[in-house]
Amino acid sequence: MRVVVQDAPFDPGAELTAFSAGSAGVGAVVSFSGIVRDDHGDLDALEIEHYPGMTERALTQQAKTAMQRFGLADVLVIHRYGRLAPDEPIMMVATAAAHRRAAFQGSEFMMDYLKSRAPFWKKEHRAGQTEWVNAKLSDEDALMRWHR
Amino acid sequence: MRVVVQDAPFDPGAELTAFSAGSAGVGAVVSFSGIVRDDHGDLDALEIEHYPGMTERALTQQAKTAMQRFGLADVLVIHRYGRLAPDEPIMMVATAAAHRRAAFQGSEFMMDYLKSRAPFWKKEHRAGQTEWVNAKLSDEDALMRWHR
Amino acid sequence: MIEILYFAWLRERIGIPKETWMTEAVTVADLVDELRAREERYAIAFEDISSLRVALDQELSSFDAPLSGVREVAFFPPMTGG
Amino acid sequence: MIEILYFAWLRERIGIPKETWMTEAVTVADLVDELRAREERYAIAFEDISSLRVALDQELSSFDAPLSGVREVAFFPPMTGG
Repeated sequence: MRVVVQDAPFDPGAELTAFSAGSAGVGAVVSFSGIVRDDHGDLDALEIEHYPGMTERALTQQAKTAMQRFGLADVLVIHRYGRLAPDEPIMMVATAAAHRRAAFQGSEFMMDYLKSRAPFWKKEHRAGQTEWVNAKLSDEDALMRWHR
Repeated sequence: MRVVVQDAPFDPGAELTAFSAGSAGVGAVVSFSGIVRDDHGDLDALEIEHYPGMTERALTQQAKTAMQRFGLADVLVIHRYGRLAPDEPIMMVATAAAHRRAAFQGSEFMMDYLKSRAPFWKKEHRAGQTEWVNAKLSDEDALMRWHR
Repeated sequence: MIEILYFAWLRERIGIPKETWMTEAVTVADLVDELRAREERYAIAFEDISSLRVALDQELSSFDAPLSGVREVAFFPPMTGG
Repeated sequence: MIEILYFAWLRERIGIPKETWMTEAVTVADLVDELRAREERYAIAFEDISSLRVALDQELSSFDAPLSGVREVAFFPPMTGG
């Protein structure tokens, strides 16, 4: 299990290669990467604030929960903070398991959690203006489906 | 959209990097890779037979269906045939979309399809013996959930 | 004249990957009956068609489908890709 | 004495990322009342606590939770990671 919170850029493909190499014996690896989108062509940067200490703690705890709940062989979480440009990767999650269903579910579970329970906040910079991104109700709903 | 059926090995991480670079403007990329498992420590090789012509055709058709159904920006499918060693990647699927749910669903849909509708057959080589892998009822069930 | 292809254990049981066959069969099931009548290895291979799948001109189809206009018929066990 | 942390727009409205505060508050809600009474920027920032979240010693918690034994309280808007 590996949880990384960093301001430096990273390459999801290279991380996937390293993660897979470290997961001998598994049959299925799923990865998710989230990328800075510029829907209106006017985004200068996405700024990500986080809560040092709590972030690592919360992500580690959730990765452990995912490992146990879905019987995963391994979990990787990388999340950036600081100032990011459009098309840069923001974060990635990868899960390794014997079978595909567990790997998919583990990654979706991690993502739904990350979106609304890990202490990150996004601020958009557009044409000299800044605006905090609002939490989406749909993200809260997505998380609720895991509560049995 | 890219569909590749090949006997040569491939690196899912490198393919993910190339796929992501080609998908500017998307917010979410999901990848799945399937790897040769050796559960009992006695697998010499996994042999994969396919139906040249129909394979490419079936995968391309399904990738188009996935693009449309889930509003994907891009889909990648790579599937090997021939003789593979334990821990070698068998295949991968990657999907790019604006949001995570579509990217996850697109990849799961492609995988469920691939497992029981694309013309591939696996044969296990163990200690000089060979055995064709039986189709799993659970794979058929997995596919059925997409039939609305 | 149609081209018939066999895959996986069906190919192994019949002993060839493909052959050309002159047929009067109206449906896939009729063609299977013709093949079964040829030789025992066909009769054995096609004993239980519920464990087999068929593709007509590279599209998955069913055993009651008509053969009219079809050039390539493929028989194989359930697929195990991915 | 507890450490209070603010994040995102809450941090910007209050104007500082953290501060140490001497409190007699029994619950988080009591602490919020104390802060609101200090200065208008606090009153405005904490106007609607339904739009805020709280963590006690780096664990998500709720506004009716007791503060006893807590060293670090963090207030912030709903999270938007991923």
